[in-house]
Amino acid sequence: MRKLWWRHAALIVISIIMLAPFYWLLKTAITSENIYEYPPHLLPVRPQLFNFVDVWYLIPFPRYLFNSIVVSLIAVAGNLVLNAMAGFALTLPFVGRRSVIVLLLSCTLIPFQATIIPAYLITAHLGLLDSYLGLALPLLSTIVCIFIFKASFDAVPRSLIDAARIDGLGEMRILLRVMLPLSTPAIATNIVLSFIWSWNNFLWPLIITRSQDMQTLPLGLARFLSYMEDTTGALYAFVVMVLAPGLLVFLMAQSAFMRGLTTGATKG
Amino acid sequence: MRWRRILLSRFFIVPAVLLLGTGAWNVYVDLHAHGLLEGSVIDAAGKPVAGATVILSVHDFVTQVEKARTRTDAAGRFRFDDNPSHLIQLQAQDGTEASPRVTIRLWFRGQDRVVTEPLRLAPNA
Amino acid sequence: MRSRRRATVIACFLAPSLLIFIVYRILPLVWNVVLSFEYWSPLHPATWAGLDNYQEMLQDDDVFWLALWNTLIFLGSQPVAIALALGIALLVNSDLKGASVYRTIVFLSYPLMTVAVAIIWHWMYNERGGLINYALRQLGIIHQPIAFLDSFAWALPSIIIANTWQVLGFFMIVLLSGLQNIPPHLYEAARVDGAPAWARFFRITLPMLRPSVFLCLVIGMLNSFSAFDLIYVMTNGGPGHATELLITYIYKQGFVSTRFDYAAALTVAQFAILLLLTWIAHRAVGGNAGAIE
Amino acid sequence: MKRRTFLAGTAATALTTPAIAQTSKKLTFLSWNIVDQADLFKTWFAEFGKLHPGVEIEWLDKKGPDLPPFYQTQLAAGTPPDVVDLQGGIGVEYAAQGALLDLTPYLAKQPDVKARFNADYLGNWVWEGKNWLVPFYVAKSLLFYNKSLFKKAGIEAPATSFDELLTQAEKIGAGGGDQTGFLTLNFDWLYWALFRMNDVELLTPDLKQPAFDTPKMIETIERLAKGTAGTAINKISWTGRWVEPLGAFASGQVGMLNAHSSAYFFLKGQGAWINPDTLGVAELPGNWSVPTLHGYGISKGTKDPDLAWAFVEFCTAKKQAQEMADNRRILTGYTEVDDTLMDRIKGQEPLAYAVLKTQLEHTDKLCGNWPLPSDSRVKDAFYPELQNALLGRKDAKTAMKEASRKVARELRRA
Repeated sequence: MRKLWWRHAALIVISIIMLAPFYWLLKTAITSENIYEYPPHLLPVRPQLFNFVDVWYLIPFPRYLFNSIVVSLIAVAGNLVLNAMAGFALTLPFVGRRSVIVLLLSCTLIPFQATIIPAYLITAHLGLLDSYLGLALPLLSTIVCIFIFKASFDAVPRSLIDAARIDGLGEMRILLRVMLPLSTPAIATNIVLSFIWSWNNFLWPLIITRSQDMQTLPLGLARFLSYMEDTTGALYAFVVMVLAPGLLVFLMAQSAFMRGLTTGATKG
Repeated sequence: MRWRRILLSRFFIVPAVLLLGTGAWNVYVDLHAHGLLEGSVIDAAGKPVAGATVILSVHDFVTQVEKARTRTDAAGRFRFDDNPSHLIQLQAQDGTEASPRVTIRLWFRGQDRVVTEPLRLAPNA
Repeated sequence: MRSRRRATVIACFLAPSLLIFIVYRILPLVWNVVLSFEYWSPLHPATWAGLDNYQEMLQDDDVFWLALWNTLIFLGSQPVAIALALGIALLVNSDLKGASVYRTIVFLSYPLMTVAVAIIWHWMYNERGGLINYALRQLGIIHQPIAFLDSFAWALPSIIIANTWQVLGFFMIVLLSGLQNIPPHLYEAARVDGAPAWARFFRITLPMLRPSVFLCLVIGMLNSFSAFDLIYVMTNGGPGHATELLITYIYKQGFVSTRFDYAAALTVAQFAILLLLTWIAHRAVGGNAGAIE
Repeated sequence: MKRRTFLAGTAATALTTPAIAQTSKKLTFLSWNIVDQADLFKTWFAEFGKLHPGVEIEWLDKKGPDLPPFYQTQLAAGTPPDVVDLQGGIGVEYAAQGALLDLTPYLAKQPDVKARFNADYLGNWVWEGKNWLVPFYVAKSLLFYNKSLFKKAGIEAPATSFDELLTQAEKIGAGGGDQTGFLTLNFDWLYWALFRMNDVELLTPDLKQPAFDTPKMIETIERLAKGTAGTAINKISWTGRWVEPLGAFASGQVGMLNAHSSAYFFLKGQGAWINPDTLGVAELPGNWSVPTLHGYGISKGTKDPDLAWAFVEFCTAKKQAQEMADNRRILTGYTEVDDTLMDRIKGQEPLAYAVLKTQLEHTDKLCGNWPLPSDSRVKDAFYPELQNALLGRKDAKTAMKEASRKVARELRRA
C-alpha cells in the first residue's frame, strides 16, 4: 500500500497549488492591508468584513447579479435546446454531414474579438440592443457542447433507436423519449459549461449594453478595477462577491457534472 | 413522493435558505436604520466638554464630504439623527482644540450606533 | 418519400444552431475577409486596397511576427498543460478515498471569471508583496525579487502559468472521461501477458485517449482567445510587445489605432493559421474528427 | 438604492424590451470613467431638463480602455453619442477622422464661453486651426519628491536642470536597500518633459517628419539607460502602467516621481507616510510639463448640434464646473472656478493645494501634446523602441533609427 501514500502526497501538493490563490484572495478581502509591503503576512492581520459593505454600496451589486443570472439562464436554456437538436441531427447520416462537422469545427477558430463590429451591426438591425436577449444571442449555441451531445447520442445502442422508429415515433419524440433520458451526464455538462461561458462573458456585454442597469457582473468588476486601481481589500472583496455565485452553482451541480463527465456516456 | 425528493434536494434548500436570510436581514436593517448616532466629547483631562462642535463627514473612496455639524449638550454628549452613510468620520472641535478624526464603520447605511469611545480633545499641535 | 421527410427534419434540427453560427461567426468572418482587401475607417467609404494590408503585415510589421511567435509559444504550452492534466487524471482515476474531493479542488479554478483570475495572478506576480516572490525568497531559490510581469523574459511564461492554472481542471475532466471509457478487459489481457505499467500506458491508455486529447487540443486553441482577458488585465501586451498575442494585437489595431482594415487582415491570417494547426492536430491524432468522445 | 431592489428585481422581469425609451428628444452623453459623480450628474440632468423641456439625457459611462471600442462601434453603426468626454491625443485623433464637430463657430458666437478657459489648455485640441474640444478636467505632469530621502542624501532643493536631476537620482539610489532615485509614468507621453528639457523635438514643426534621431537624443537616452541599469532610475518607470509605479513610490523607497496631479490621490491612499512634511512638490527642470486633459466634444453624427452645444456649455458653466471641482478636487481649466477652489482648499489641505498649484503655473511650457491625427499609432511605433534602448536591450542608435523609420511610415499613412 506504499503507492497509496505517495499518490496522496502528490495530490495534496497539487491541491495546495490550486487553492493557494483562493486563500490569498480571501485573506486580502477580509484585511485591507496595503499588499505592497514586504514581507506579505501569511495569516490575516486584523480581519474585518467592512470591505464587503463598502463594495455593496459603491457598485449596484444586486442589479449586476440579477442581469448576469437572467442572461445565463437564457443562454443555458438556448444551449440545451439547440445543442441537443444539432447533436442529434449530426448522428443521422445525410449528404454533406462531414462538411457540416468541418464547418462547425472551423467556426470555433473565429475569435470573438474580431467579430464585434459586424455582430453589433446585426444585433442593432434586429433591434435587440441593450436587452437580455441581445446579450445572450451569440451564446445560445456552443460548438463544443454540440459535440458532447453528439458523442453521448452516438453511444446510444442502435437497437433502441430502430425499435422506437418501428413504433412510429417522430424524430423529435425519439430525441426526447429515447436519447435525452440516456444522456443526463451530457446534459449536466452542457448546463455547467454554457453557464460558465455566459457568466464570464466580458467583451460582448461591454459593447452592447448602454445603460447602467443592464451591465453584468464582469463589467462591474472591470469598472471597479479601473475605478479602484490600487489593491486594497475593497477590490478583492468585490472579486470574492463576483466569484461566489458562480462557485456556489458549480459546487451544487458538481456531483452531477463530475458523474456526467467521468462515468462516460454509457457503459460498453 | 416526487415533491418530497425535490424539496429535500440541494437545489431547493440552498436558494431557500439564502432568500430567507436576505429577507431576515432586510427586516433587521429596516428596524435599525434611522441614522441615529450618539457619542460624547471629553477634554485632555477626561472631563466632558459642553458646547463643542462635532463634525460628521462621509468618507467615499475618492472624496470626503462634510455632511452635518452639531454641538454637545451640557453633559458633553452629542446626537446626530440623519447619518446617511455606512463609513463616516467624526471630529470634535472646541476653539483651538480638536480631536483626531475617528473613523466609524457601520454594517449598513444609517445604522443606529452609540459610539462608546469618547472623542478626546487635544491641543492643536 | 421517407428520406426526403428525414432530410427536412434534419434541416430544421440543425437550422437554429447553424443560424446562430452563420450570423455571429461566419458572416463576421466574411466581413473581415472582404474588409482585409480594402482601406476603411468608420466614417469613410471603403476603397479597394488589394493586397496592401497583407503586404504590410508580412513585410513591414515586425510586431505581427512577434505576436505570431508568442501565439505559437502559447499554443505550444497547451500540450504541456494536457500532459500535466493527464498525470493528475491518472492519479485521480483510481478508487482512492477522497478522489472526488481532489477532482473538485483541481476543477474549482475553471468556472472562475478570467478577469478575476487575472486580478488574483496580477497581484501574485507582484515584485514586492507578491506570494510567488515571497515563496521563492523564503525557499532561497532567489535572493532578489523578480518583476515577473515587467520583465521581457518572464512576462509570457507568467501568463501561460496563470492560464494553465485555470484550464488544468477542465483538461483533467475531459481526459478522465476518456480514461474511464477504456474497457477494463484490455488492461487484464495486458497484465496477463506480463506487460509492465509503462507498456500498458503507451500501448493501451494513450491510443484509446486520442479523441479526448484531440478535444483538449481544440479547447487549448480556444484558450488562446480566452487568454485575451488575462493579458488585457495583467499586462496589456506586456513590456513592449512581450506578451502580445495575435488576439490582443488584433484588438489593439482595431479599436485603439482604429485601423479596422488592417485588423481584418490580421484576423484572416490568424484564422488561416489556426485552421492549419487544427488540421495538423487532426491528422496527428489519426484523422476522424467525428469520433470526438 | 434600497436593498430590497434585489427581491423586487427578481419579480418584475422585462425580458426583451430594449431599454431605449422613445421620448420627444434624447441627448446621449458618454463620460470617461466618472461613475463616482452619479448623484451630481442626476442633479445636472434635472436642471438641464428644466432649461430645455422635453429633453431626456441618456448617460453612458465607460472606463478608459473600454471607451474607444464602444465609441468606434457606435460610430460604425451610425449612432455616436451626442456629447463625448475624450482625453488628450484621442480627442485630436477622432477629430482628424472626421468624427467630431468643429466647435470654432460656437466659440466665436459666444466669446464669453471661450473666455472661460485657460487659452493654453483650450489650445491643446486645436487641429488645422479649429477647436474640437473644450476642457473640463486639466492635469499636467509635475515632480513629487520624498523629502526624507532628500534629507538623507543631503539634497536641499529639487533639481533645476537635467544633469542635476540625474546626479540627485544617483545620490538617492546609492542610499542602499532597494532604494531608487527617480521614477516616471510612461503612458500618454508623460515622460516627454525629460527629453524636451534637452531640446529634443519628436517631429518637425509641420508634424510631417520625425526629428528625434539626433546626437542629443542619443546622448540623453544613453544617460537615462545608464541610470536605469544602476539604481538611479527605477526600471518600473519604463514597464509599469499605473498601479506598479505609483505603488513603488508610495512604499517610500523612491526619491522622485514624475506624474500628473491625479496620481496624488492614489499616493495619499497608498502611502501612510505622506504628509506636508514628507512629500515635496515641484516643477520639472525648465518648467516643462506634459498635459493630460479631459474635454467635452460633440460627435458630428449628432442629430441636434445646437442642443449638444447647449449641454456642453451648461456642463462647463460656472456653477456646474465649481460643483465638479469641489466634489473631485480637480482643476477644470475654467480660470475663475480654479481660483475659488484653490482658495477653499488652501486652508484645508495644504498638500493638495501645493500639488494643484503646479497645475496652473507655466501652462505656456506644455510639451508632448502634438495635434496628431495618428497619435496612438505614432506612440505605438515610437515607445517600444525607446523602451528597448532605455532597458539596455538595444543600443540607442539602432533603436532610434528603427523608431524613426516606423514613425515616418505612420505619419505617411495618416
